[in-house]
Amino acid sequence: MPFDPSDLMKDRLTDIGPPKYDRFFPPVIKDNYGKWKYHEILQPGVLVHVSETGAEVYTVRVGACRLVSVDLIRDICDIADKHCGGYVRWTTRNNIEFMVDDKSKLQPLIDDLKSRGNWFPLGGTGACVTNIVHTQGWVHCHTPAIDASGIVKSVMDELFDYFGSHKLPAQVRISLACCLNMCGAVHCSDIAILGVHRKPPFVEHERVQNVCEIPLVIAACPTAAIKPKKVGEYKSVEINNARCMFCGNCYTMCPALPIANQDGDGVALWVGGKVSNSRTAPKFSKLAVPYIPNEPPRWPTVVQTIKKILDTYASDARRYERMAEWIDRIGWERFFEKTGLEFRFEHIDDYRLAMTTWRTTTQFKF
Amino acid sequence: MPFDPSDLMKDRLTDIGPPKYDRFFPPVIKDNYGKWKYHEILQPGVLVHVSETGAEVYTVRVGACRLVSVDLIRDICDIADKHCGGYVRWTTRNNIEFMVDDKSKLQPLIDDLKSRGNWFPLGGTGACVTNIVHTQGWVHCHTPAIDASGIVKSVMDELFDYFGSHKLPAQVRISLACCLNMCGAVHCSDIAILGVHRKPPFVEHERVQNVCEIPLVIAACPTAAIKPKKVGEYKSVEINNARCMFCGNCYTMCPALPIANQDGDGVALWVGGKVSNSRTAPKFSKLAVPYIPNEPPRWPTVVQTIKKILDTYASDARRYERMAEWIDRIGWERFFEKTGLEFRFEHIDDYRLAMTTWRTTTQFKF
Amino acid sequence: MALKHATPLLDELEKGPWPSFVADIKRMAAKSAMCEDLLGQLELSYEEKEGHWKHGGIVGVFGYGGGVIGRYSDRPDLFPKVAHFHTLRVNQPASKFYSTEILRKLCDLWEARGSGLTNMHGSTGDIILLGTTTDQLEPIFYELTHQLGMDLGGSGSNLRTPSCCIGKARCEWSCLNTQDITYDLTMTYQDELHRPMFPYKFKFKTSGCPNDCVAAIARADCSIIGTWRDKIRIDQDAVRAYVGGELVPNGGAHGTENRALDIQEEVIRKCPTRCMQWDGKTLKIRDEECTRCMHCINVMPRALKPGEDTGATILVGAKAPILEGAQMSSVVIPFMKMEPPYEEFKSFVEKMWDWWMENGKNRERLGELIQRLGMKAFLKATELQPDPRMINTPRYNPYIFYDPADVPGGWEHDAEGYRKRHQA
Amino acid sequence: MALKHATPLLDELEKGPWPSFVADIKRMAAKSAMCEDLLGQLELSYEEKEGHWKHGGIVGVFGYGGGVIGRYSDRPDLFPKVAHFHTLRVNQPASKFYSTEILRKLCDLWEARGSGLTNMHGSTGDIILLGTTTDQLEPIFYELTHQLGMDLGGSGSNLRTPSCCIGKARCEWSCLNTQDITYDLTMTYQDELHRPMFPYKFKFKTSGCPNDCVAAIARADCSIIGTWRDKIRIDQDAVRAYVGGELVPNGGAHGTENRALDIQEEVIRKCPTRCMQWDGKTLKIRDEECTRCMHCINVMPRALKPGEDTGATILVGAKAPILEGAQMSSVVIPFMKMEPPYEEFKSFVEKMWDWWMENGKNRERLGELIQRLGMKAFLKATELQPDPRMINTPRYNPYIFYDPADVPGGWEHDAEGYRKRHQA
Ligand code: SRM
Ligand code: SRM
Ligand code: SRM
Ligand code: SRM
Ligand code: SF4
Ligand code: SF4
Ligand code: SF4
Ligand code: SF4
Ligand code: SF4
Ligand code: SF4
Ligand code: SF4
Ligand code: SF4
Repeated sequence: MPFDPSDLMKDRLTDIGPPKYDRFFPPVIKDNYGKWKYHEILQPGVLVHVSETGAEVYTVRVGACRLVSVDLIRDICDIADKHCGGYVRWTTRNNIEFMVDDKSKLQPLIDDLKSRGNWFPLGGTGACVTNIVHTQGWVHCHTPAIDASGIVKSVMDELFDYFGSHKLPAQVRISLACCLNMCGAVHCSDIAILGVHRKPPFVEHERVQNVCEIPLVIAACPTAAIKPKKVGEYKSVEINNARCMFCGNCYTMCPALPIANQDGDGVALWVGGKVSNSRTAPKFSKLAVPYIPNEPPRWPTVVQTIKKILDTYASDARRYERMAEWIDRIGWERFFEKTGLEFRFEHIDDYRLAMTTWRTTTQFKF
Repeated sequence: MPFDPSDLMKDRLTDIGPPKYDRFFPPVIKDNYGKWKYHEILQPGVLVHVSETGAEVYTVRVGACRLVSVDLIRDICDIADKHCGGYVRWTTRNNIEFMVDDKSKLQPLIDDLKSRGNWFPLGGTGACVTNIVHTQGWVHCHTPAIDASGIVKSVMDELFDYFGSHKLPAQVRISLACCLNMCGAVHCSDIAILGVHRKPPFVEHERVQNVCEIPLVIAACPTAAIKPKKVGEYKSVEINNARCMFCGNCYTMCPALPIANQDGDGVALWVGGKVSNSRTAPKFSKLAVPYIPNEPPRWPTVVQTIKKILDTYASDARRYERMAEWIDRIGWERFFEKTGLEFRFEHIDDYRLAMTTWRTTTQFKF
Repeated sequence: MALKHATPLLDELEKGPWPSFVADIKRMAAKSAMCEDLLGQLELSYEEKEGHWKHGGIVGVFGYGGGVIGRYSDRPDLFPKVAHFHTLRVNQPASKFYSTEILRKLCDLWEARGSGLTNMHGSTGDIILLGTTTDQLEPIFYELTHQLGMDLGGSGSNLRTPSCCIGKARCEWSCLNTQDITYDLTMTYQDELHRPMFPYKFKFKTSGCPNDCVAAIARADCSIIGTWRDKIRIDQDAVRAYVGGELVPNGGAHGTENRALDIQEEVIRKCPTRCMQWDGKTLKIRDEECTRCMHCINVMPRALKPGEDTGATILVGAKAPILEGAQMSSVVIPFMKMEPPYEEFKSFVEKMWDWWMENGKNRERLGELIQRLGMKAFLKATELQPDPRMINTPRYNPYIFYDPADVPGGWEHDAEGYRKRHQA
Repeated sequence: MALKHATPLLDELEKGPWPSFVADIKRMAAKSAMCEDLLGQLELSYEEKEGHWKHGGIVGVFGYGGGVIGRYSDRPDLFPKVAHFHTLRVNQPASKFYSTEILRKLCDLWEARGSGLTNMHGSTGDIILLGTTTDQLEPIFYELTHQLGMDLGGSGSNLRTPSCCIGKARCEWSCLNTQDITYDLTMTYQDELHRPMFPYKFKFKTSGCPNDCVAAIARADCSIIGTWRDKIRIDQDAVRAYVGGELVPNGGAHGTENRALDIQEEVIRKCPTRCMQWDGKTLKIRDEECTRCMHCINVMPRALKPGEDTGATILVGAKAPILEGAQMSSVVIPFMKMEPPYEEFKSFVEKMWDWWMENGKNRERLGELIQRLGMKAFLKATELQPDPRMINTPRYNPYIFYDPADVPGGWEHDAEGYRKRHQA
């Protein structure tokens, strides 16, 4: 029965939830669920997992934009139909995985992928730079300080070699979030690209009382920089600029407090976060570069700075050392020295837990 | 000219400062200032320092109460006159050091010290429990939750063997402070003994306005638990007991808020602090036992608990491992298991920086 | 075919070896006016270095409080086709396996009723259908449920779409059935997912082992991470084969060429607890000291395996920085068996939610509430006992909120008795 | 001779091998009624488990705002001789060397005019004269200055008595003339020491090397710790002698018997930066990686020595927990040469004090003010440049207070231009 716009409740289905996961498992996955014995990376982007039953599954992982058209998905379906029995999956970092259950099917799949221009680059496995987790940017969100997809594209073009190889000391996870809300969970990434504002919001006094709930706006400010204020006839608010740290939270609550600004906005870079519990505990990313201006379309300074950090790491870190572990070993003073990045006031924390970040020991390197 | 009570200003000397340090240097110290080449501990409590000039100074370190009478100081002077050319010094941890400039003078000095009952026990060097840094307690202060000297005496009696030997994995620094003001700087000690209150102050409404400055009292409370309150005719204050964490700061400002209480007060024990930068950075002491009742005159539970912690450490830690370093290696879960101490809600931080102390990793031991 | 708006800046992003979203959108733009205007607006943003979207109004499907993000252009004069450009979040199947059949249906639906652009996937895990108009929302929902058997995911102050790593489906290390946990929670809590009832958003993420391939510890209010409490299983022959250079270390992650593993340097010394020994023939692990960090297993996947007494470590409170700063999740249940129907876990979840709903302020994440009221309050509410595994370090400040129940006479003083003993 | 009060509880503290303060006080009590009553009152505290001292009133010597702590018994009815029991803090000579001559004079003075009880020494470093009456304060001060050439130390909201480790007087590792620094600061800042002018107390402590034997980093608002910036000096023969068992490791601190040093285990692997190598013959240190922790030097005092280009690391902000929780000092000047008259250092100190006095609230320690206003404000006020050596880690929260001077147009927006580009 088709949708009947005049009767919303007719046949209405709600709360059916997602399809059950195993509905879309390829047979080799279903049959060997929980029976996998070991895996091996055969070449960058190509994995084999071997089951206790003797079954094998070959996975080809390819990089992908996260912003994809239905036409591209259809291309993906074509490939999956041709080689993979009609199944495909996405990884937690937005790469695409094509799986085949027999070695003989592997090379034809790879050949097919490689024949399709640069749409399906193999890689994203092992000690590589895998796909960049990112957010909406100027494509869809209302609070971004930067674009997302464009920066990701520019960075991945430059780091392309690292995507399809295992040349790095360990895996390097890069993430991007276009504002301090950090939808990309960039706060625990080896390298994080973050959109930042640098001007306090301005107040459109004539609009505030119409479009915002003033008490909620006031409560939204983490530093209590916002106070109610009467401006002429208007109930409005006032911002203590000196207390503002540009989080944009007030703008999220109130569109009459625009914060975006072509001169103020740009990129901050962060390093040394990790998520895995391997060897060392998960860690937050720390500030590396407080500000780089927006340089569309290809953000060359951002790209080159990341490249410099990555190259320094690649040549200086030891095997298995994640970015964080490398910095822990050499010390922040050496990190700044070796990367040539400037250490500035902004690097010294002055928020809630600041005192836990200061150096309370005479141990440091000259 | 003697003091003339009728004319305070007559001959008045002010701001003359302390005697210049080198006035009291024994000759061997003066002559070899800055020329020392190396030292060696000859036996517990006995050190030799050798100068580039070839000169030597032998130091005999003895334990001492910090609360000393002038008669005892005179005994000390007798010894110093007899053996040390009339010089003596105290260490930063209140031990006494007798120095002689020739090996031949050493044994007579030691013999003399040993002949004087238990007044001058040799020790306090190397991997030992040295003297306990402590504060006033019931002997002089107005805010203590415990006595100081009596607990120190009881603990040192029990740990006496560790004072005059080098049997521990590393040096163990024990400190005591009789209230949260922590005059003993116990916050960075291997083992800290801290006097704690557990009842919020009570308010003597009739007295408050006479003896206290109410705004200062209110400002003194770190948790904003105190509010002004009118009680009958009296301007007074009210305490939100649920917010009180028993710091006693309001009582310091206002004697009409007594906090001491025989049932409430007692001892908390802390472990794993250090000050030196050797190997690892300085560290705060962490809560080991939230509360042990006051048990004068000899605080057996406190003494036995410290003994248990120390013995566990002594048998389990590796050479050079300070208490903190040992716990870092084995983990807090093992610390509580091995010492048999109970892990309680009080151990989980709930103050300002609490979130930085939680376990944000799956790494732990079962 | 020339597009409506010239995009000289965006065109630069068609260059280079990485797949180009611009090239992809342009392809769609040839048949979608929405895509054409989207490109135009994006080009404008590239020129001006400012976004051009307004706050989303409240749009959605009937009876649901989330799943749709409203979005409007602030230049409808220039880009009328994206005047409305709402997003739908479609709940992905756990760990994102698809049949081409369902994907094609989704593509057809979305090409007909939306921009034809998607995110595969959103950061939370949903399939994001990017850009449609208000009038299309109900038809899309109808077709989604009826023809695809799919439903919307979460947004707003409710449960967000749970997600998980690939787990037992293709990973030898998984200690959990991550998909089943995710599916079960999603189905059990459909109401919480679709109808805002919480102070703020709430996320579950499940990883099968401490490698945490879904980054649960960084971004889930409740992180479920697989672990084991018995011994690492060792195949000594395989260990020797690694040392002998017959097997590729780390499953080839550091180069797929055969090379002899320097077991001392690469494994023993990297073990955070130093609980392993290698005498040239046999690898010994003092499992009671092991913190199950996975490193040795990662490096020798054919020799080592997690134990067999598996379950989960439950951690809570992760979130992004708004308002109080970012948090990672903290251990609150060191170990819990996870077998369907997950009663013990759900009973924990419900106690946690009750406490949060009762005490949480508007827009206060669980982690922030725990910060504000203290871990003890959380543990009491969820009936958990304190455990040193919950902390990296016991408190180092002396500001202890002693429980009056433990103090003789509680908070009361005998004021009179005191003044008998002490003159004022 | 029987004392006035029976002290059955205190008598228990005469037992045991450690020196007994009770036995000592009893000895004095035989000739001092103050000591008798002190024992009596202390016994009462032991019975009741509560102290018996009242808040100190404001007592002192003329023209000084500190140096005396007032103290009154709350049971003068029972213990009249300690009805007043004030304390004097006498500024110790740096590192606490004494001639017996001066000590005997002090004893005589104090037996005549006080209880005859002292603390050798107070936690800050002063000689504490424990217990006298108000009328004795001026005579004591007069005799102290005239006959002993000594002066009072600090108390209240002023500079407190500086103190230091034994340093070059008897320690081979000292990179500073700790006594001279301490003496010079004490003399230069007599006014600040004696007349309250600060928001709260302020402490200097000086240690000659990073072993920090005066615990400066834990308890001084300004901690001066000796260090060097060239290379550790190595005597390779002596290293070999340690390894060969000819020299006692760690100067005997771990047992005075000769034993061969396991240099790998005891030194190389304990080095926090792993910057040392030992090939069986020669010890190599990559000094540029060394963090000067002292461990290797401590373990091989006859083989290793600090470098020759010595100076101090300056750290600020340590304090006990009242109010904001305890702090350790933080590095603000990684390296500074320390030569008399210490002009550079004093100019730093004065800038620091000016800032604190201008901005500090009543009872706000320097460390708390830095917490409240931020390290940047402190560094700006003291004209120091940011340096990664000041931090353990750069900020991990994105809440950056950008300097408007760095932003084109500062904090201003072109509101009109914005609304031309963006419709509301
Ligand atoms: C496919 C995927 C899971 C999924 O459900 O989609 C996955 C799959 C595997 N991960 Fe992962 N990980 C995946 C995201 C992650 C993440 C999450 C993230 O990056 O957002 C992490 C945490 C990253 C972090 O710490 O910041 C992650 C940390 C690991 C680690 C730990 C590495 C370390 O030393 O820290 C391993 C072990 C290893 O690589 O040796 C691992 C190992 C593996 C193994 C070998 C597991 C197995 O036996 O199959 C899989 C192939 C590894 C490879 O690609 O080299 N996986 N892995 C994810 C692929 C993402 C991608 O497309 O690039
Ligand atoms: C005499 C004294 C300095 C003074 O000015 O009075 C002193 C003197 C020496 N210290 Fe110390 N330290 C003295 C208090 C300290 C303190 C401060 C404290 O405890 O309050 C510390 C920091 C303690 C901490 O970290 O909590 C301290 C940490 C050290 C260390 C570092 C040990 C470590 O591994 O952490 C060494 C090096 C060593 O012992 O190998 C050291 C080494 C030394 C040497 C060997 C220095 C030398 O070459 O002469 C001296 C004799 C050591 C011994 O007693 O075994 N000294 N030493 C202090 C004696 C106190 C006492 O009576 O017990
Ligand atoms: C679409 C998505 C980004 C993406 O491109 O992938 C997204 C987009 C938005 N997020 Fe998010 N968040 C998305 C995943 C996340 C994540 C990652 C995750 O879930 O794993 C986080 C970090 C983890 C967390 O929950 O803390 C995240 C943390 C936030 C926050 C900060 C919350 C906080 O407590 O710190 C906000 C601000 C807010 O809630 O007001 C936010 C708010 C928003 C809003 C609704 C903007 C707003 O202020 O109202 C964005 C709508 C964008 C749009 O126009 O479509 N979003 N957001 C992700 C959801 C897709 C999906 O359902 O799969
Ligand atoms: C006498 C002495 C303890 C001792 O027995 O050694 C002492 C005794 C008192 N201290 Fe202290 N402090 C003493 C060294 C310390 C130290 C250690 C140090 O200086 O190295 C500290 C910790 C370091 C620091 O400065 O933070 C210390 C931290 C405090 C505090 C907490 C200050 C804070 O900011 O956290 C207070 C409370 C206050 O100032 O209100 C305090 C307050 C007090 C008062 C004045 C009580 C009060 O609340 O007014 C005590 C008077 C006791 C009495 O009746 O004589 N005392 N006080 C020490 C001074 C002797 C001397 O001059 O040599
Ligand atoms: S990070 Fe900020 S701008 Fe980007 S999608 Fe999330 S809320 Fe929007
Ligand atoms: S941007 Fe953030 S800090 Fe600034 S006023 Fe708005 S809410 Fe406050
Ligand atoms: S620690 Fe407390 S009770 Fe003890 S001397 Fe210091 S202020 Fe007084
Ligand atoms: S004891 Fe401390 S926390 Fe309690 S009311 Fe007094 S000042 Fe506040
Ligand atoms: S988290 Fe563990 S179980 Fe899940 S995919 Fe990663 S390695 Fe496998
Ligand atoms: S899992 Fe980690 S902690 Fe356990 S033995 Fe392996 S490397 Fe060591
Ligand atoms: S701090 Fe250093 S210089 Fe001073 S006494 Fe201790 S070891 Fe010697
Ligand atoms: S001083 Fe410390 S860091 Fe430097 S070489 Fe010696 S042990 Fe290593």
